[in-house]
Amino acid sequence: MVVHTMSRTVVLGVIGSDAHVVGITILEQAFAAAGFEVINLGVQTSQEEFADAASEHDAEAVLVSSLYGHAEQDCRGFQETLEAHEVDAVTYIGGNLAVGQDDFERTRETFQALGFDRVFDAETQPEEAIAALKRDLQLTATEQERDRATVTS
Amino acid sequence: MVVHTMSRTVVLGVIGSDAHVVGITILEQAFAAAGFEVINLGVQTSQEEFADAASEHDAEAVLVSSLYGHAEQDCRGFQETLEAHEVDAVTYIGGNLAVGQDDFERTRETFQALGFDRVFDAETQPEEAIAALKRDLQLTATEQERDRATVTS
Amino acid sequence: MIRDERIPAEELQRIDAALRENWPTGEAVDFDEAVEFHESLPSAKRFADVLESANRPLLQPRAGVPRLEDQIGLLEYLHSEGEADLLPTTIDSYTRDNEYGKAQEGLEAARESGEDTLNGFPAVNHGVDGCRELIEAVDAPIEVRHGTPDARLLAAITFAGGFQSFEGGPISYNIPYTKRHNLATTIEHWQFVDRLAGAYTERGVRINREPFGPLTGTLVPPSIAIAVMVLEGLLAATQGVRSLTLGYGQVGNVVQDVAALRALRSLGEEYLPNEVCVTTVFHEWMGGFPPDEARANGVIGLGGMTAAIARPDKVITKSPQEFQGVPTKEANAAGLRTTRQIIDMALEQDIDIDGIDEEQDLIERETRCLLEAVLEHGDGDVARGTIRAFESGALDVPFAPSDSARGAVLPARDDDGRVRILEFGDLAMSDEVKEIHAARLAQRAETEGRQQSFRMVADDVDAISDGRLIGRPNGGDTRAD
Amino acid sequence: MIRDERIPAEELQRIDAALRENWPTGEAVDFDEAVEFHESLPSAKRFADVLESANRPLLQPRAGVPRLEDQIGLLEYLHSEGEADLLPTTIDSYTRDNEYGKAQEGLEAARESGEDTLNGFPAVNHGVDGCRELIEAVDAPIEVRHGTPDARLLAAITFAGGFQSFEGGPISYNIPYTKRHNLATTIEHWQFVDRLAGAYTERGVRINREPFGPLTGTLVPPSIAIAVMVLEGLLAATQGVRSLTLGYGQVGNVVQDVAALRALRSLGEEYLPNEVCVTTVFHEWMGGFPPDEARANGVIGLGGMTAAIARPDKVITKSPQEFQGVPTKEANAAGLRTTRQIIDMALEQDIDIDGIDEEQDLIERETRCLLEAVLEHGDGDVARGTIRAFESGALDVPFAPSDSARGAVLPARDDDGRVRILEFGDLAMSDEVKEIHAARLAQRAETEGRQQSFRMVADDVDAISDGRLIGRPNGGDTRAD
Repeated sequence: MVVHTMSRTVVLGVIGSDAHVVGITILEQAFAAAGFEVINLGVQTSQEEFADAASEHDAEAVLVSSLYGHAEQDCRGFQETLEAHEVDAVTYIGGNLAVGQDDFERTRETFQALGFDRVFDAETQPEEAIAALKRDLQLTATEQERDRATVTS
Repeated sequence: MVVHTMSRTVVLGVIGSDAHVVGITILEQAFAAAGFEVINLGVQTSQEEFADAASEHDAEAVLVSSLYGHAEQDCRGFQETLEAHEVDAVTYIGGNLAVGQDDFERTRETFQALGFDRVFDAETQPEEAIAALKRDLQLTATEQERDRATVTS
Repeated sequence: MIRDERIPAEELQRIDAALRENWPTGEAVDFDEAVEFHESLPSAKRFADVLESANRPLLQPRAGVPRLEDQIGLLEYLHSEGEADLLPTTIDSYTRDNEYGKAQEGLEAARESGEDTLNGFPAVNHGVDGCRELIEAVDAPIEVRHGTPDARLLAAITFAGGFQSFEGGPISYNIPYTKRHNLATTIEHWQFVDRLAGAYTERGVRINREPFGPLTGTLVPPSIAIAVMVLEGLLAATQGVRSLTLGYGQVGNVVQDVAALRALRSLGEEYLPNEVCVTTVFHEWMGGFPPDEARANGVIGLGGMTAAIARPDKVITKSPQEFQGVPTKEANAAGLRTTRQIIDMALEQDIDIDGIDEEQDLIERETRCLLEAVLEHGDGDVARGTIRAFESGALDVPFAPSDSARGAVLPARDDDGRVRILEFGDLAMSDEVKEIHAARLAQRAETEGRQQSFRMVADDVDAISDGRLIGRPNGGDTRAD
Repeated sequence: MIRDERIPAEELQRIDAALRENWPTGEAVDFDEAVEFHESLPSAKRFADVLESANRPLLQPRAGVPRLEDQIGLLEYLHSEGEADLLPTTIDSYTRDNEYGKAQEGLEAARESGEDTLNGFPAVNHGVDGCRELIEAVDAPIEVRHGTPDARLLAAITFAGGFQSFEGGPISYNIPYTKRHNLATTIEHWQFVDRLAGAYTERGVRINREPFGPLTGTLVPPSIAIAVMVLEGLLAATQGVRSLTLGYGQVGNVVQDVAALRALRSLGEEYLPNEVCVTTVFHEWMGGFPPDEARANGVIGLGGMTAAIARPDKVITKSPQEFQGVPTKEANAAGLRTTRQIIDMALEQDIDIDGIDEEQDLIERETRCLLEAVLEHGDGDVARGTIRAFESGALDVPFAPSDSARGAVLPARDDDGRVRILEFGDLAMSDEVKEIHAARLAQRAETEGRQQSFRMVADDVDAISDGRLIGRPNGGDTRAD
């Protein structure tokens, strides 16, 4: 297994016209505490802004949040936008992704079809996303982080 | 106008199986404060007990209270019971006199037909009953009582 | 004359045997077998243990319907959807009057019609097996709540049926509930109930007993309620009860309510023998409720807030439908959750209000006056003292319908909303205490520009249902527009 | 660069004229004629007078629907059935974004379909006459509540339309509401709004202005909210506003909330000119609500209780349907009556909690740190200081979406549930204050056996909707069974 030792940068943001700021703030803190470099684009972030930031900071992951129910229309063409900016990053999306959330599996399929590597619901704890990203980036947890995980889980 | 100056006795009680005690306690206090001799028979008082007490104390008024909705059946034959004990008193009844109190005028007629001189609803303040009794017994209010009435009304 | 002495074992058995003949279901009571049944119950159903080991106020509603399966469903609902910690089984009125025949008719009518033709669960008619089915079906401790002056057969059957907590007492289920029950007789009947609870306790099944603290539920001065709780506790302890939950009904003034609950615990622990484990229960406002669910929730909120500060062991909750009588199960569960939310939000906060110690001190002094008078009246015997003190009016309960009490005491709120005594009658209070009460009420009279009179009492009785704590003239309306 | 100076009269008229061309209804604004209309209103509709002369906390809900007749009906309902003392008119989102064309489409769709196709009342589109129809129809004072960064046209039309109170401010309607509005521009826009209010005030029509105290509504440390209130108050006073209602959103800890409201009043009176009449408004909990009306009533109950102790001049109420968004009018009225009941039951009681003075002292020291830093940043000018302090992070708001704020501050509750600061960023607090916060949070960490981290923040954000005040690990569950 290849272990990355260089600093790993993730870009975070709330897409579209959505102004929910609390979740993204906590996510920023969580990823920073887990040792990532975090570029938090905040709320009301366009596809272009995600792509620009990911390109500029050579990000390994782009994490998109959406809580107001319009994620699908906001994310149409998102992978194409990233490709146009030559961004090659893991992409996650999470939040309240559909207005009626009866069937999360269908929502997951919808967003996977849009090109996202992982899709999370609004109940997901930051630790789950961090653990997933570490696996996807083939990073091992340090002893310290394992300890912290034990305390906070 | 003839003004009575001797002590005037009223008999109070809650008729039937009714155990509502608060109202009758306050009524006792109100009539006592207004200068009446009050015989409070308390809750769950039978027609016989009303008649016995009125006869024994030569009461000028018998005040019947009922709050549990069964007053009509509890009061059937009440006047006959009083007459059998040779009681000649003004009779009032008040409270929640019917289960559905939509039409108080009908309730009033029902109890007037049963022989009550006055019928009051549950919202009646003690002062109203006292004022009515003073009129019916042709008593004039003393100066002191007029003052009190001004303060408490 | 009756004395505060433990019923001898043979006498207990004689009464027990006689009682069983009152109604056919009495036959099934077998003490040794019942002890075994209790021993088979999991720890989560042992009422005394659950209550005494809790680290936050436990919540309990009131609830009772005639049919067994409905009662099981109702309690399961209140446990799951209401998040009740402790459950009740409220007994119907016929059973409270020992009219088991009428209760049977009502139960059969309920079974035929599918309607609740009784206002509670007729436990005597359901018998030992019916009670056990309920206890086994529901996954929480359950208490018998009733209002029965002579609850001997009810106790025999429900204890054998697996209930481990039983509300009531000779004063608290007589004076506020009935007109003609003789107090001496009621004490004798409750000595039996307590002696039976004590017999189970001796065998390791600690039956929890809970004197009914709110009494008439209407502006009861705290010291009167606490005195009655201590007296009933002493009578129960004599018979071998070792788990006692002393009760108190909210008056609505936070300082006085917190002080009263502290005084209740403190005096309970002081007066009762060391081997008795004393806990406390706080009843949310038992007086008249506003005829409006939204305003009723405000009353419940004040109760929850008070409980969070006073931290009693248990809270009996009210529902937003209190005004209209028996609530739906949804409203009952809502009252529980509203109370739970405000308690849990406030419980971890350090809310230390000025003046609680002074008020507690006053309440304790008053209570000691009453308790000393009772002991004097009985030449040291609590049972005789209680009977004689009620006769003389040295002990009294405001708005008591019972012929056994004078009912001469009249309470009223002072300018801060605390319940004081306007008319003492022959209540055994010291002159110093009387002066304090008189001064507080004089202060209110001055604020309101009127004389102290029954008008204040009448206004105070209606005040909370009218939307305020203190019955000020003209409804105290200070609305700006 | 912009300065905290009064807009000259000719400049006011120039902006006013330009604004009117933004939307056709602007034409109808005639200042002198509007003053006459205000003078014709009865005293019961004069917002500032009613609020400032009240002798108990007045209640006000939030409410706005697109059509005029519906808005009249809604407000009349909340006045009669909710017993609201003061009424709101909440403006729709398109109007907040100055998208009057879209608002017009929505209003027309609402008129055609009969459905509420906008989330508020588009006052600009209704115009001066529509607003006056509302003011005349409803028998209580009405405030404009919105969230509009550039509210100049809205103010011009609603003031001319007879509204005498207007919520918002350059910081409180920018930092928590939007991402890209430039703070300097927003200050300039609100200087106009305040100058217009000042112009009416000079003519005897005292327009009440109310900066929005809750800010982001999520664990805002009191000193940050109070500093923003004082700054917006100073900016408004410069423009001639003479009736200012400073706001504060409940954090849920009673001691801290009471202390904060006292500090808000005290600092407001100290910092603002003597000719300004300062009142305070308490917002019931603005964070996440439990997804359950019964539990929501518990949250509202705690808010009402806090209001009864702190006695602000006004309370903005929540409804039990807060979780699901805009409440029905019945739920809105229920929230009002629940609050009214608990306030009126507790208001006359003397509830003096220990530690309020100390907490107030801490809040005042913190607020002074922030205000002094702002004045230093602006070389004595409040407008410039505010802009620069937000740029440097010396002034900051937690969870602010705005690019004009750093958003580096992270709050967390201490072991008593009071909101402290976990991450200060560059917030201008003294070392002494920072040490106090660190010590309080260390104490909580020790209690919970975990390190101080963003986890506490995340847990605290969810705690009240999960049924508790403090976000303890494992939900802090201590249920006994």
